[in-house]
Amino acid sequence: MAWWLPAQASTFAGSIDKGFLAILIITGITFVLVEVGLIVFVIRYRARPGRKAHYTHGSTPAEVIWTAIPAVTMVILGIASNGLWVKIKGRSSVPAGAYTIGVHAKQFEWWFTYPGPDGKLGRVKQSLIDKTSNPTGLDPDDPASKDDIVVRNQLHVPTGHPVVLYLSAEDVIHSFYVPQFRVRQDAVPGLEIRVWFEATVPGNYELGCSMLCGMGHYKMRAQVFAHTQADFDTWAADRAAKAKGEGTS
Amino acid sequence: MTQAMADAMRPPFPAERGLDVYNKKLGMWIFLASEVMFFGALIGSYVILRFGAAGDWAKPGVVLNIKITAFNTFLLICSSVSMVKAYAAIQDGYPDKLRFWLLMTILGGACFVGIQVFEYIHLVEHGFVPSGVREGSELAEMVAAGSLPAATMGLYGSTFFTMTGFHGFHVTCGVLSMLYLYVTKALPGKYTAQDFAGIEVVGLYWHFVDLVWIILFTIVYLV
Amino acid sequence: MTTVAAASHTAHAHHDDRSFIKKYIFSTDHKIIGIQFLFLSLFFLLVGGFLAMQIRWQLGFPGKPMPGGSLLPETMAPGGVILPEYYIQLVTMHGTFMVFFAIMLLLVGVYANFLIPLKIGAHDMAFPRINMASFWSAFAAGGVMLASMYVPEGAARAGWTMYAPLSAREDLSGAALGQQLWSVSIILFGLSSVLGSLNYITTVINNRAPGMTWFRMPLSIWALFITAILGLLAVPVLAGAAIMLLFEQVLGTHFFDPAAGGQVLLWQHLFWFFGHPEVYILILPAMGIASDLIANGSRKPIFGYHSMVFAICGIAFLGWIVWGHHMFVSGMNPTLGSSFMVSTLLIAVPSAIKVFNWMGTMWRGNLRFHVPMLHGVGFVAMFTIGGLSGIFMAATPVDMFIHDTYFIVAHIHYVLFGGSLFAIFGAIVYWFPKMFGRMMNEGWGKVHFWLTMLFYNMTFFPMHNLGMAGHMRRLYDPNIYDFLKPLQPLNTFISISAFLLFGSQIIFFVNFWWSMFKGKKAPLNPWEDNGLEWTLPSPAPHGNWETPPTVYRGPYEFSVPGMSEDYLPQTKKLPTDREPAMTPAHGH
Amino acid sequence: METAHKRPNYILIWVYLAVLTALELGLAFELPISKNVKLALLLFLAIWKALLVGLYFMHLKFERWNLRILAIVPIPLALILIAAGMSEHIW
Ligand code: HEA
Ligand code: HEA
Ligand code: CUA
Ligand SMILES: [Cu+2]
Repeated sequence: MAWWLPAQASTFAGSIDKGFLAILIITGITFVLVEVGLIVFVIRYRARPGRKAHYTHGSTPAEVIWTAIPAVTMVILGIASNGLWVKIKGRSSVPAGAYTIGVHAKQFEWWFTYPGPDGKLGRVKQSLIDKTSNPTGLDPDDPASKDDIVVRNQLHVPTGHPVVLYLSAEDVIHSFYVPQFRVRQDAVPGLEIRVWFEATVPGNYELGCSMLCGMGHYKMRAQVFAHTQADFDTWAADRAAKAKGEGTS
Repeated sequence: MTQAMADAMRPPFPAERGLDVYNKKLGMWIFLASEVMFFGALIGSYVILRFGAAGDWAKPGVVLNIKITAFNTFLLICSSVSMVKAYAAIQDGYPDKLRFWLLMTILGGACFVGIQVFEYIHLVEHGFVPSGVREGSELAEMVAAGSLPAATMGLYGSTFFTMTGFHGFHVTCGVLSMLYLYVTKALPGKYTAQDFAGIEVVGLYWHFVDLVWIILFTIVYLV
Repeated sequence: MTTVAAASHTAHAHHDDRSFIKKYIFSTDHKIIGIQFLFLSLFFLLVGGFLAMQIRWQLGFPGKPMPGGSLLPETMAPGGVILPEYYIQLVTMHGTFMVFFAIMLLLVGVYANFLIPLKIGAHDMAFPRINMASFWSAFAAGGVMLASMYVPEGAARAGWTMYAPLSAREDLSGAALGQQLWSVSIILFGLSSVLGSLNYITTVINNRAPGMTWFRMPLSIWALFITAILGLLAVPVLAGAAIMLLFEQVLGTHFFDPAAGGQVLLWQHLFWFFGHPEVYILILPAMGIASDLIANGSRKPIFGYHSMVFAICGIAFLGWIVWGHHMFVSGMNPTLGSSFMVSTLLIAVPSAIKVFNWMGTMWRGNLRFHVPMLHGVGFVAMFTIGGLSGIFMAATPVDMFIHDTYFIVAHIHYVLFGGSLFAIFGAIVYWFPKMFGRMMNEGWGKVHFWLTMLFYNMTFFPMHNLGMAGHMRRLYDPNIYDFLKPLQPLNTFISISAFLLFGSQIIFFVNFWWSMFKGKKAPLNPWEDNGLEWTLPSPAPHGNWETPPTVYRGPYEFSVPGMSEDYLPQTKKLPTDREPAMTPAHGH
Repeated sequence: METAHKRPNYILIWVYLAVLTALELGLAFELPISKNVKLALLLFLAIWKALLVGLYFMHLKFERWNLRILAIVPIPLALILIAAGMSEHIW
């Protein structure tokens, strides 16, 4: 349904939605409590002639209760969420043997670098960046960069295998966002940020830039293709073959 | 002791309610609190940037002239003392002494600003500018020669001129306001042992500016 | 001080011989300055509203020529069709005007100025001339910001959060002068609000009337006092950041320029270190005002007055250590993220105290639904929604999904419109008689409230769904994305509701102006309230009291058993009351 | 009111400040001590000087406690900001 959370297509999409629903329940209860309470009071205690309000300055027990309950709830919620947070974004959260892809964001396009057969991404230097011949600034002197495949606005990922992206930004801050994967991470000039996810459902998705990055921000869009491992390997293979042919695309 | 001293330190105005500190003085202290946050932002950025900078910072004394600035620091400290002397003088009811010390303070502050302007001109001539190092300047050659770290000179210029510039601006404001008080109140002898709020308040500001400089001088020129 | 000042002020109050200019333009009277702020900020509220309407037009009917849009220059909307670069200017200026020049001025400019001296029994602010300077620098700041929309290449366009490097590099943003004017305006604004804050703090600490102890102050004054402290300490950081940004733009410094070792995240840390205290600057006074309105409307003492005060302080304190919740996915140190999450979640606790104590105040009350009361209750209902949506975003993993989506936009508007603005509408109606000596029309006031309530929820509630579906913010045309196409009907619905919402504000606009000249004359104490301000004629004379009033009790003594009326003014001396000590500030 | 109360010897403090400044200058030159020790010493001296100015010239030493609170309250806030900003680089 278009007005609810998008389909889940990554390993942690499920747990994030669980978190969302848990909070929805907590806040939902509070919401009903408060709003219904207000409505009841508004009706029940509306001014009527000859009636006088009950004169009180408060009740400590009551206040203790409605201070303690939220406090406890919030602490629990915090601890629970932090576990998930560390799993997703923690320093050492990236699974071993994850497939590496380089993501280079610039106004207003995405460039993806695939390691090629050697499985290693080549070194990149901002200084080498050239709009036409070398959009991501791959360093030709680095042997690892020889077989790298550079693709514009098309992200291909295998399913069932963790993928780690090395995010870099050329000019301003951009943000890598694939709703179905529930993954978002800013790409910040001057920083190289790692973000990982594991796609589960093969299919085509959309990658959006979710950080205002200039007048073209709205159209900074890329396609995401989640292949089965087999399809992905064949894709990578014939890409590599092509690359041998006419260098980077 | 404190209470007795506190009263002694407070000019005998009709006492106001609340903090038992008269409005002008309380207001100045509150203003200084905001100044702490303002300089906190500038100095904090400098610390963060320098801490995170790739490669080390230019060594003290290579770009900036420490000796002249040390003298400037000394000057500012002296002007702080003369300020507090002026305050003590009028507190004891000597308007003439007040005039003398206040004038000294103004002169001290003015010299500080003058020297800083001179220092700026000097630095710019050598090629040190807010954006870092000017092309083809003396410093540019030193960078090329490797005696200055190319990586951090940009940050150095940015932070140096912003911090010292705004401090200089504060000193200037202080000098102007003291000049104003000197002409409009000290000279006509309006200040008495009973009423010298203006002196105490401007004094607080002046000492704060001095205090900021003590920090700046250390972390910008010596570290 | 009392006697001296009183004498001099008596003179004023009797034959006010100030020239028109001194009296109404360059006035040092806190009441006049408050009214000046009122006109200024309502004007900017209107401007912000107009900008919002253009935003909504583009989102509701993307690419269609906007009615009246052909009046706009080619560089903004050729043939009335909004351009992407104009759209982001709209969003940026909408946020900037609404946050800084509408809501902040309305609360801290108008009501801090107008209410503090009146409610604590002072003759005026501690520093009337500084107060005037504060207004005029805010005026200048607003002027500069407004002017920036009319420079050739247009206004600032990096969002109201002005993230560097986009905001710092004209080659990337496409605007040079517009961006610089934004920085200049914010620096001026910072000056204005520091001058204001130090005035408010000094006045509250030093100039309270005899008997007005700390814990006899109305919650509105407590909130405004704490808010002033937040402003005093937070705004200078913004000013410092804006100065660095300005230097980046004009002097070519490298604070935020990674190529020269600068740090992009530095701007975000500085901005949000100010930014989160800022949002509490935007809500605390509203909370205080709502407390006054609800107590009066319920004819009942505030439930748990002391804990309400401590809750205000608690929110203000926590507000300093949560700013990182805006930066969870910014590449910030994730461990820092964890601690920011916990501190953020904890803010729900003092907020809980406030919400439930408001309900406790209404419980077994004798509720009078005058217009201010309606807005007070509306405030509680709507702020709760906004606050609760904050919990979703506070939880880091969830925020990773909804960050920078319309879920955030919904949150913004529930707290700022449903929260702050409702309280402000209530305050305007409530103190209108004090300001202009006339009442605002009751019937139309109610119509305005109900229509606003309805259309406001129709406008902003669906935005939660947009956000959950992944609809990003600051998006010129969502239809670029296939997964957002199905949301277009919802967007159109929101836009239509937004137009109706704006339309219903016209009622308020007319009511406001009509009542000012034709409204029925205000009785001495129209709301039967206990506050000191109602012991004065409306409008109150320059200098307020000839001799400061003496205060015998707190402001919320409604429906005291054994009393004939259901309210008991703070100045009314009962046989049992002792004369207050002359220096109340030391304890109570 | 009487003005014959005892007050700090301002000249003495001035001497203090001058001496401490001299010490700082000495530290500025190449010394056989590690960078961090030097940094620590310099900061220590700077804070000492700042305290002298604050306590005696601005008479914080003689003010009532609540004014002192007012004077120091912003400092921890500024430190929080700096600490957070620096933590970006130590992970
Ligand atoms: C008046 C302004 C205001 C107020 C009061 C708040 C209050 C809160 N805000 Fe909000 N916030 C904004 C204005 C405000 N905010 C703005 C303008 C932005 C966007 C900036 C931008 O990017 O443009 C923003 C963004 C924002 C973010 C960043 C989102 C993102 O960009 O990804 C977060 C994340 O944590 C957040 C959290 C909170 C929380 C936890 C509160 C808490 O204070 C809320 C506490 C209140 C309650 C919780 C409800 C009442 C309590 C109860 C009924 C008790 C029971 C409750 C429970 C048991 C849960 N806010
Ligand atoms: C208090 C703050 C406030 C208020 C009141 C509003 C009011 C409105 N806002 Fe806005 N909004 C923000 C603060 C506010 N907003 C902020 C901070 C942002 C983020 C900006 C950014 O991303 O950088 C934002 C962003 C934002 C967006 C997201 C844009 C995007 O991300 O692409 C949208 C989209 O619909 C929107 C819509 C609206 C609408 C329809 C209203 C309507 O409610 C407007 C209705 C009209 C009025 C409220 C004016 C009525 C006038 C009067 C009553 C005055 C009467 C005058 C006299 C009596 C003299 N706002
Ligand atoms: Cu790139 Cu938005
Ligand atoms: Cu926040």
